[in-house]
Amino acid sequence: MSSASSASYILEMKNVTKRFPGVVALQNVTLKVKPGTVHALMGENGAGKSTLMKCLFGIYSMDEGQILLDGKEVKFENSKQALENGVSMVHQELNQVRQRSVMDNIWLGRYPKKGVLIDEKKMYEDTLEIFKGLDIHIDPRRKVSTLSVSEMQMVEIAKAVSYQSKVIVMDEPTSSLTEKEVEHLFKIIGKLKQENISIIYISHKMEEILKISDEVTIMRDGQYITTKSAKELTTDEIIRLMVGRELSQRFPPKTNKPGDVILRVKDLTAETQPSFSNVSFELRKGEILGVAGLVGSKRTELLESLFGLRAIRSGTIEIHGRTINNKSPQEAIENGFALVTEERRTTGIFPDLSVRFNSIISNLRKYKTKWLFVSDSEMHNDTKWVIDSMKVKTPSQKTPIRSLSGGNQQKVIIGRWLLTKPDILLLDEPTRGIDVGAKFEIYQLINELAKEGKGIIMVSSEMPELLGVTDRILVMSNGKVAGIVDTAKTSQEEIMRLSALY
Amino acid sequence: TGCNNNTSGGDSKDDSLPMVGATIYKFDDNFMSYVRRSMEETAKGKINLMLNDSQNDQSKQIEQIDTLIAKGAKALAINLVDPKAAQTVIDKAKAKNIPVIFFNKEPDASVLASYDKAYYVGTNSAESGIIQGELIAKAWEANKDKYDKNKDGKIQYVLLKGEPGHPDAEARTKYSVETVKEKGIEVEELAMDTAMWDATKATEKMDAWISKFNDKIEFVICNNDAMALGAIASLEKAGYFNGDKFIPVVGVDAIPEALEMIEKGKMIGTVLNDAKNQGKATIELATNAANGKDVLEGTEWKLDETKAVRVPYVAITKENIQVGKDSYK
Amino acid sequence: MTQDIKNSAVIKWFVDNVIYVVLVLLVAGIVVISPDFLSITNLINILSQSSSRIIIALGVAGILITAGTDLSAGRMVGLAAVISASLLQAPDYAYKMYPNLPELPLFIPILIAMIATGVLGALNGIIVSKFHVPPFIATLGMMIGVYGITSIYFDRPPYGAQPIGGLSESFIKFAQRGIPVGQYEVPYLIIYAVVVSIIIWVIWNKTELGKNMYAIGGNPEAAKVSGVNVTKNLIIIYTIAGILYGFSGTLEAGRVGSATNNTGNMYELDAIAACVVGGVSLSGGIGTVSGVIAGVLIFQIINYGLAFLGVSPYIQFIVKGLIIILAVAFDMRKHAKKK
Amino acid sequence: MTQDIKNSAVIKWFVDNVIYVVLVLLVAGIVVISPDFLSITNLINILSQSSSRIIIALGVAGILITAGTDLSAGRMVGLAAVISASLLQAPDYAYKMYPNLPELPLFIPILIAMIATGVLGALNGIIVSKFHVPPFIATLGMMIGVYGITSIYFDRPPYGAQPIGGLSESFIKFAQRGIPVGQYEVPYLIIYAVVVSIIIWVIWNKTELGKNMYAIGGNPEAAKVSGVNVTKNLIIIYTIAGILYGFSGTLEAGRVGSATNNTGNMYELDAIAACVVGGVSLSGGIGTVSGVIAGVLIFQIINYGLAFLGVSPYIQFIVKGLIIILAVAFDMRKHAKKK
Ligand SMILES: Nc1ncnc2c1ncn2[C@@H]1O[C@H](COP(=O)(O)OP(=O)(O)OP(=O)(O)O)[C@@H](O)[C@H]1O
Ligand SMILES: Nc1ncnc2c1ncn2[C@@H]1O[C@H](COP(=O)(O)OP(=O)(O)OP(=O)(O)O)[C@@H](O)[C@H]1O
Ligand SMILES: OC[C@H]1O[C@@H](O)[C@H](O)[C@@H](O)[C@H]1O
Ligand SMILES: [Mg+2]
Ligand SMILES: [Mg+2]
Repeated sequence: MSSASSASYILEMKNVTKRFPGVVALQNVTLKVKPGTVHALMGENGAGKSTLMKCLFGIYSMDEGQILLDGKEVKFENSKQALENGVSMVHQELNQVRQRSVMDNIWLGRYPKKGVLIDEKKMYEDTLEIFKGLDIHIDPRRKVSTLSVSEMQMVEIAKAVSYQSKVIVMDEPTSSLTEKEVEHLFKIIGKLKQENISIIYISHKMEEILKISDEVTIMRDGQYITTKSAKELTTDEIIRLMVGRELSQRFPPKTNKPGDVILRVKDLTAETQPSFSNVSFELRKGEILGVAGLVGSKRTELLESLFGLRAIRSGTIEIHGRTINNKSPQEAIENGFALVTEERRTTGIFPDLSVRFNSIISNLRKYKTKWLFVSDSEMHNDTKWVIDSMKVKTPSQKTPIRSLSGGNQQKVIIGRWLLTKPDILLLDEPTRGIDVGAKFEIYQLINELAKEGKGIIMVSSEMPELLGVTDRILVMSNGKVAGIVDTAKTSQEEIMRLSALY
Repeated sequence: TGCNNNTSGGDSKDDSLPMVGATIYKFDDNFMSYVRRSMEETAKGKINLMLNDSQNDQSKQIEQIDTLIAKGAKALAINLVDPKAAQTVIDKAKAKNIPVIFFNKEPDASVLASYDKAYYVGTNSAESGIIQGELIAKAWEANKDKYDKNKDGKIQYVLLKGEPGHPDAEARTKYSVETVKEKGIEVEELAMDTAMWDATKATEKMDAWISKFNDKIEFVICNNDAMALGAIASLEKAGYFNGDKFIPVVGVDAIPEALEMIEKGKMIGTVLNDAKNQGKATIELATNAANGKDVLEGTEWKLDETKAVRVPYVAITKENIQVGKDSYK
Repeated sequence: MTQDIKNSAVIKWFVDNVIYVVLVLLVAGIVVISPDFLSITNLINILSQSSSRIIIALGVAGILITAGTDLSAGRMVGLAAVISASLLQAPDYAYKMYPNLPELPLFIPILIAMIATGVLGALNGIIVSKFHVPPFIATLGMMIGVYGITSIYFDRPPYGAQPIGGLSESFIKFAQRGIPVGQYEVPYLIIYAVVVSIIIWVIWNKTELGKNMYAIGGNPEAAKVSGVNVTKNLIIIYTIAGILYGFSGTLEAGRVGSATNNTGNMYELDAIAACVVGGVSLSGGIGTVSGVIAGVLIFQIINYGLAFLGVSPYIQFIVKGLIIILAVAFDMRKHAKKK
Repeated sequence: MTQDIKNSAVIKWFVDNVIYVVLVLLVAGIVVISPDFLSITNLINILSQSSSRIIIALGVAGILITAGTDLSAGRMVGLAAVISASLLQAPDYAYKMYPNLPELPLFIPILIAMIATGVLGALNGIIVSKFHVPPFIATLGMMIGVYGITSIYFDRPPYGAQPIGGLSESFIKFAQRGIPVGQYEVPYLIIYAVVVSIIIWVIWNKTELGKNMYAIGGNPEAAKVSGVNVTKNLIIIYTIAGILYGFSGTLEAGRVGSATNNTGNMYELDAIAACVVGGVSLSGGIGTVSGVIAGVLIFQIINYGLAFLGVSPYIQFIVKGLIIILAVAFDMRKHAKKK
């Protein structure tokens, strides 16, 4: 790497080291970002990307290292200073005050005032203005808790952009966005570049990286590996640098053979409308059924209803020809279902509890000994399986899951449900925030489950993933089934067309 | 064991003097705070008095007694929270052969009798009710034409009760009304409710009653003076004690503020709980006990057949108000 | 169809405002049993009894909205009551705490009391935000400690631990009188409560401090990463609460005409309960001024109503417990149904 | 380098176990002031005084771990105390509540008391989990209501509202005696507390119920999705708490030798405080049996120690408030430093 003069960089982070009890999260990491560029930061789950950005943003204080912003040394004590000095951030974990309105969230920490009072009118109008500039259509007065996850993410992006910073950090901004919104985000990024704003972009979606970034920095195990121009790189090259070895394919070969029907859903309509209606489909033994659709197409609600979390107004669900009615998750689990939910933070992890606890909680029945006590050794073994088979990066089984990286948390949640050996596995955006290497392992595990004759339904907004691992794809559009296509015979275009059908 | 040199001292503490451990059932009880003051006064230079606040919790008191015994107290002066817990206290003291002076709250006579080194100093709860009843009856007879608003010859009263289950509250409620009846006066209870010894709660209950009964109320009987003061605040708001709108209010304790009310004519009487002498007698007996002497040695007190020193209650009205005032001198 | 929408709007209104419905039902219930409950006098009584409680509850509510709690509220009320009463005894009263103190203008002792509790409130805020002590413990410690302080102040020569009474005429007027309106008198207390409520409403809804308060309670991480100075805001919120307790304490002393070190004992429990009944979330981020007021009124109507009906004391406890649970259970139906 | 690692391990141990360090420091502090504090008698006193509090605190702690709370604990203790005392009066005692009741075997009244509070605990659980009433309100209602019930039971003919005393010899033995060990006697109370602690430890750590308890408190939504029957588990946890209060109530009656409707008043506050000091999180999901025990011991040592030192009662309040805050502030340092 050529050593350029400071002035040619808007941001330089040099020799940053950060230790947590039991882990060295960053060791002598360097990051140099040029003005008006998109700089991708790549690395496996737990490589230290988020930690590096949190050091920049004043959330963590680094143990060693130096940060130069626009050539001047800075050390932000808190986020306020970072924001005031032209650094803003879209956080990997959504950081919103859900009980409050969209505009209250956007202006939090810098409310416009008239005298001592807040100028609500200006707040409203400015929010509309920002949204208009970014082509976002959300009522600024809506409560954040009523937004869908993707809408929340768009609001976060809008907020970060609205600071008019010199550097905007985006830590997995697209993890909950569909293709269409991702396109939208890229347009926004393009505009920002023209305004000479730099973007540090973190993502595990390979396709995105080469499409939008100018430079790529790669990290591995808390260490800096290299920085290259995006033009010099290929996807395979990036993966090799990230994982430290060749990964010839992105998807494991499909070896599962769909058999008889195990799940038959007929005319299913949700109790509280608007939601999905008249959904019918079948799932076969050993089949992986993808579910595609735009945001708000009610894929999540469909899965939640199958799992007994939402009430059903009409329609039937049969497994093995027997009509069932999952009134609660317990019943669903007894009927052989499992659900990996979309929102890891709200419905997935037990943040303060250990990795072990988070791994085994859905499978307790299995550990009961004749004394009604749960067996520690079995729990230990199963947790070990989760950690090993999905390569979870954690200091120990006893570590609270909150201190794992986002992707590693997600792996534990998936592991939790794989342990229950379900007949029907429902996955809602399961690979959100998971690195390519780990995705491969997960696909492989899903594949194996299918081979054992289980049925799998996988909601995903990542088109390549749907096309790469499923057998058929059900496309939802505005709460209705727009069509069910054969993966082998379909194309991205056809799915997009169906998604927009209603 | 013996007394130690290293205790942190309060004012009246001198480690060379014998230690007497005392518990007060509740430090913020107005009445007991006078007893406490008198105890401290009396103790000066005679004993090392260790005072404990039992915070109205008998378990806590039992624990404090354990502590006092462990600390080497030579005698105990105990203001029980719950009079029936006396046996437990005696068991503990007896095991170490420590004399106990109970005061203010009376244990069962049989329990007191079970330990030759146990004594009692105080009144009995019933008496305050009886004296309050007599006071009511006397005032009624003297002012019937004024007090008996509906001229039916009966006292229409409301009663503000202390904490339900509290021995004083129960006894006063029962005996004050019973005594009035025994004097041949007919009564009618309009309302009775607990205000938990508390002035604020008393004001609020009284507000509701005035609104409900209006001029029907002919007497306000309170288990203690604090509640009487609360009731008076409410009555004043409703225009009483201004011109000739009047209602008789009685309490118990004779706290200074109540004496002031009596002087101003806003209260017709109260019952003096003689704090000074209760405190004095308690400490004098305890001092003798701690020094291994006969408890009455050199004192003016007499024990009755139940090994109790009785300090009488006194009715206080405008006529003898000085008696009340003197007790605070 | 339009009918449907109308219906559902009405239902939604009801569901969102259950707490006010509960309030009305409660009054209706009492009136059915005893029609003479419906009188201006009772209304005035209930409102004026609620006044100082509303002021306390609004202080506590601000803290609850930050996901904190304040157990020291009642004891602070007691401290302020004792301070203000001791400085506002009538010059000719025989048992004055400061026998030689001349009659002070009303506002000085009230200000002193409010400053004292305001400082202690700030201390709560500092302990919570700077030393990261959970609010429950910080304010528990404060509750115990303040009681000690109040007691020491209270139990002093020349007259020792006796209710501080004989308050000056001006003080009594300030807390017990009112503005004549027709044949009735609207107590000043009610006016104070209205004024305080309006000020607090403005703070919560129209100022940065208010919005930050909700944000801190709703998601402290989000507040922090958005550049909110959590420490500073918390200290201010606890200080405001302290000041409100102080003001309320002076009202309590004046209202009853005396104060002891036990004044205000356990008020925090009533205040927190009223807030929760009024829809303030103990996990933070949610609460409105009108809800808090409704919560206090519900409690006070229960208290007053049961006394007015002459329900026997023990039964009162049982009925009160039941009503509290039922009112909230009813209110919770809006969240209860499966999505 | 190895030295470094060793050092940091030692520091880590200290940081993780600050609460035990606080415990030791506290004792050390008292001993410095008064060396004779260090005696077997004092140790036994403190442990036996802590025993019934530990049992209550363990009940409350289970509920706190589910992110709930229980304000009714103290009043339940009172109910159990009154029930058991009334059924265990000595046959020859003059003021028996049931003059004709023969002497019952000890376990029957204790069982009855535990069933009564167990049922009320279950009711708490049902109100919280089925009717979605916030635990604060549900148990506040219960606290008030139970006091009413206890008072009605207590204030009855033939003798009316009188402390229930004259307990039978066997009952007194059960709660006041112990096993002689050398020249000392290890009170049964301590043994009961140890047994209960072990049972609770097993439940929390070795059973499905225990895991579910942590899950519900750690993230109720996630628990539901993970197939935990939240309703059922909550009801069981509240029931267990009720049973523990019941047992503790009988111990209180026996220990004191009498019971009134006021027995147990405010014990919940002490219990919750001890839990929090012992590291139980009020937002749920976190807590250990040993932490709870340490928390209770800290409180008891403060109480006992201050009384033993002869600190004047008002000052005791101030010192106690300070120590509580300082102990926890010290403990919080592990989270405080910027990450
Ligand atoms: N607060 C914390 N306490 C302890 N360890 C932490 C903490 N935050 C992060 N770590 C550790 O630091 C390492 C880097 O985590 P980081 O979140 O930066 O990874 P990442 O590259 O962003 O991964 P992902 O792609 O999964 O988001 C991980 O091993 C993680 O366990
Ligand atoms: N109006 C709303 N009020 C409350 N929650 C909502 C609302 N709309 C959507 N949600 C929540 O947002 C989530 C996503 O909803 P939905 O099923 O409509 O989207 P989706 O098609 O699954 O899209 P995605 O793939 O982005 O999750 C669901 O968990 C739902 O509960
Ligand atoms: O328990 C408190 C009560 O104790 C009584 O003895 C006293 O007369 C009352 O005024 C009240 O203080
Ligand atoms: Mg990350
Ligand atoms: Mg979804």
